[in-house]
Amino acid sequence: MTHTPLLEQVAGDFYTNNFAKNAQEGSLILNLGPQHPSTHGVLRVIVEMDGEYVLRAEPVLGYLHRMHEKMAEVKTAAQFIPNMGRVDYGHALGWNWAFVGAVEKLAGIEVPERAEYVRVITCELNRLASHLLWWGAYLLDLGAFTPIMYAFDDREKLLDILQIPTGSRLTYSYYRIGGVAEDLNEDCIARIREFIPWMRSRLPMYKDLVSDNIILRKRIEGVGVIEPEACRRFGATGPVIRGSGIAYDIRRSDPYSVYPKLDFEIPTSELMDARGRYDVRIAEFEQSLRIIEQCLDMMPEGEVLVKGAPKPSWKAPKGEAYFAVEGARGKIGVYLASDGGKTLYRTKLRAPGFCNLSLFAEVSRGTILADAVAILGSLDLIIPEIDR
Amino acid sequence: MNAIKQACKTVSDLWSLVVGLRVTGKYFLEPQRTVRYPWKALANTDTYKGHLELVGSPKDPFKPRCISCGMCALACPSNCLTVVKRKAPKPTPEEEKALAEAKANGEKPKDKTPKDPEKLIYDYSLCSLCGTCMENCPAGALRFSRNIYMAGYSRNDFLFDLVVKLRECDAGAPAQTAAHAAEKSEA
Amino acid sequence: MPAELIRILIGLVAVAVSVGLIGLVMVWVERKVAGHIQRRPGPFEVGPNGLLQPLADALKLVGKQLFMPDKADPILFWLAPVLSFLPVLLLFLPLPVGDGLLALDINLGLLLILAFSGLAVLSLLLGGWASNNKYGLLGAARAVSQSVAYEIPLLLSVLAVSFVAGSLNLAEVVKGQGTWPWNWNIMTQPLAFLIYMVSALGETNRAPFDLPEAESELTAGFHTEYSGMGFGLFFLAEYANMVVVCSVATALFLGGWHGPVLPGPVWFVLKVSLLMLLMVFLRWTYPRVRFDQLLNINWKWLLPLAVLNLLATSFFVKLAQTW
Amino acid sequence: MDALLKGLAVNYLAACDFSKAGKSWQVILPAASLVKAAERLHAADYFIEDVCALDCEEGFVVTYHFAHFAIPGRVALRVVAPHDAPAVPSIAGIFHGAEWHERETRDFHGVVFEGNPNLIPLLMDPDMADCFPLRKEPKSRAKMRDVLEAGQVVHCDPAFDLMTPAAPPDASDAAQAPAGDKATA
Repeated sequence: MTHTPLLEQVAGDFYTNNFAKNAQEGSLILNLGPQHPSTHGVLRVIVEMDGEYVLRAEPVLGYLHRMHEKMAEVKTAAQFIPNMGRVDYGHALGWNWAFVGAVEKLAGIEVPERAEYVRVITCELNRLASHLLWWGAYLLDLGAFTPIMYAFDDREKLLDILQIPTGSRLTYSYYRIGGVAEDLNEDCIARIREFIPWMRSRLPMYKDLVSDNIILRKRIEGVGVIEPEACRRFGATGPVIRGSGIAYDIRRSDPYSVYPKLDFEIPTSELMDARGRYDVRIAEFEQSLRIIEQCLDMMPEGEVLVKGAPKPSWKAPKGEAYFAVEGARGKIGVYLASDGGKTLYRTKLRAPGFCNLSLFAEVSRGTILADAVAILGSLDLIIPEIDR
Repeated sequence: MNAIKQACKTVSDLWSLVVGLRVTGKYFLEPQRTVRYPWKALANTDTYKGHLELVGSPKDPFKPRCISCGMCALACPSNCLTVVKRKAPKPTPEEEKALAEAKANGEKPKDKTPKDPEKLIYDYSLCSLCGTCMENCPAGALRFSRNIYMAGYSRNDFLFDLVVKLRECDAGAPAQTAAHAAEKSEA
Repeated sequence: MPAELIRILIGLVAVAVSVGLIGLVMVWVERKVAGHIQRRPGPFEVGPNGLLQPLADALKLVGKQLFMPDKADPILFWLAPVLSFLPVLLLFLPLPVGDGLLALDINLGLLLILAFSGLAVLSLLLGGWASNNKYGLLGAARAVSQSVAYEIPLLLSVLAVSFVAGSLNLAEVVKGQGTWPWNWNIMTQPLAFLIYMVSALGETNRAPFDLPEAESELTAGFHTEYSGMGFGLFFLAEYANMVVVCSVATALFLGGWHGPVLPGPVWFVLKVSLLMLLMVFLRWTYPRVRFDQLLNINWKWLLPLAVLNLLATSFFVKLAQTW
Repeated sequence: MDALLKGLAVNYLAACDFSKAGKSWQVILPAASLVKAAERLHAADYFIEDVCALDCEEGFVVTYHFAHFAIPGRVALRVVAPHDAPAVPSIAGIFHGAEWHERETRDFHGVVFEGNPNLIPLLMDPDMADCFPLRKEPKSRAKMRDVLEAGQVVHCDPAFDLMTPAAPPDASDAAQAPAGDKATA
């Protein structure tokens, strides 16, 4: 197969040319994205293809890069919290928590117990919303249009609930250093209690419509096998690594907040493929519901914000802190270093999606294009989080 | 034996397709979940926190509680607030006389400048609705409005003076204002 | 024969009008059904219950600028949508809507339909190739291998029915069936019906077999670069093809115009609509199959089954004749 | 950790309180022994969390965070790269995931990772590849000992004085005064 004049390469950009340097004779270089239906935003993947087969793939990032880490250098710690809601629109509260948790660790601030419960409840609700979004979008990647509507039907309820304390629906900035901004009111708690059985009643429908469907099973079984060893080399976390059979969950391994008091399981799957990751996320619905249920029962009365919580003019003490939480996509880590100045000296955001996506080049090699899309979706990418 | 198993599996696999059709068929017949906005009202707008607004003082709902201290502008992560303080009013001759008298007596002159701001310029296009300004306001003079219908044709439509907004909005819905004011004063 | 010619001409005009109309109605039905499946109303702003929405869409498509990518082949690029739509008109001619109500009464009607429906894939290939787009090219390649593969079981299943009926004339096949469902060919040829329907989905590029235009992989496949009426014609041809395969299925398996009480054409339209509704439901329920699976389904399942079915049918037909 | 890094040239090794600083070990290495240390961590089943750099007065402190699936805690490997020619060997050959983190660090701080298979801009625009947004003004740089958690010193190379607190007069032989180091935290 030779290049025909009709398909002659037009001069590409820096990345295409850099990628094309190692291309095989007669292969087709295809840019998936930055505008492509299955890249969930503005991810761009350059793939070298031989017919339908992917020989090589290279994700190109940076289309949504906002340099949050630089912004952290010009804002004080308390002023930086709104940025955290914008890093990952899927699981904004996870990022909220990672940042305020890191600052609390740095300054040694104790959070009131009720606030811890409120954080767990809202964070888990947000995780459910994130998984629902992933579920719908993933099936859209696989060509099923209807599930996303059912998922959004449920997600809408969640967003309505989260809107009560936070006031927003997507980019929350709800946690504060030393607690949360507002307590959950009666109405909110009642609606959460209503939501739990509702969500449970929906899960069998998800199973019937999608999980058991033979077409879906054939699409994701055996696709994108990630060995635990590869997970380790790439630093993958979250459902990706649990889908590879490693029960690694920050909520259990580096427990924070009130998670040690709660009774929940860490779903894993030995399948290591897209199916394994799918199963893990579906199983996490039930676990999150369990956590929320227990928290509602155990939640004590009291303050939700510590007395003398840091104001925007507050200066963080000297030192460094690293705090990680389990986000919907994996380990969200925030590393802070402070020299005692007005702003933090260095803020490093560890995005789970970033590490998970770096696996893609390796996993997609030799698969066919449709599988590459299925793998990309199974990693659960949120581009703003990857690009930060 | 193996072949029978295989056949059974194939049948059950194909049956999963029928199950899927049953689910969509069921929902096809069920009522829709869509709210036909804007013909019907949405149920979740009352907990929404929209752009900032000033809280009227308990006595006069058109006069903000704000004391022009500027804490909100200082606290704002995105610098979207600007407080313009009132200039001291030009003293009338009597007042001037009184002032001079007071000075002569060695008393400190009382500041007659009204505390409420001349202007409170708010750039909604920069605001991230984090609520830091409200939390740092010593007078409790700021709150989120529930206005979900904020729309405009240009960036400048989102740059407005909250003091003016307070008057306008109150003029538009006096009854609601009274209710708001009452509610606030109770709080 | 001027009478015959006039009949064909009238038939052509009627077909052209009804194809346009069916296209519009089908767009509305598809969106409405999809909406209700997804628990939303679908189009409802334009006209009563959104009935005029497809018309508005069509007007919008017509009004759009015809746009061709740089370095595309202009002749082939514009030929492709026309070529996809024109043969469809011919396909309607031998379809018997009622007793004697058909434009072209020839003995090889079935053959004509099968032959001309094969042309459709050529237009997809042209469109994908000529648009100088990598997605288009991939889509075109998929379309060709898919259509070529699925044509075979389609043909074999149709053949089984015509063996039983002893004719390639659709009207004759329908006449061989009776009023009640147990008199229809589906009772004697259930497997052929199943194979036919699956292959028909593959032939018309309908989900879950819409690989050539799989939008999550190939953005829009062969019609990535088409806008305005170029896209509109592809779109219309897809729906027209759907109507053709469903009509043929009705005539071959579901007793055509036969049915109690109501007049023949009404029954015919009713049965066709039911099949179309089924196709719409399938689209909005299932994920898309992968390309290698698509071919596997065909070569490993449909084709052997169709061949077996054909052999068994011919055996029984022969047995019946000798007795 | 001590046993794990046995035989490697290590400048500074300190145990930290995981619940306070979020890491259990902090190791400052000369650039030459970084790859070997990474190999040993890999052999001990650690996984890479992230790579980041800190612009301090003494140079860029390139920090590699590692964690373990079974053992709670976090190990921070640190290499100090001088400002004038910041270069650190790449560990992308051992932890493949480090490739992207290293590219990101190059984008932000301009630290060159020698041996990275594909050291092209990752998050920054290739047209502005020479603009390093997280480099600080020389006057706003802080000293390493002011920013980094000192921890409980286990081992400190006598020649290495970047982490020793400036205040106590006996700072020169910090190796013998591990208790005093804690005061900087």
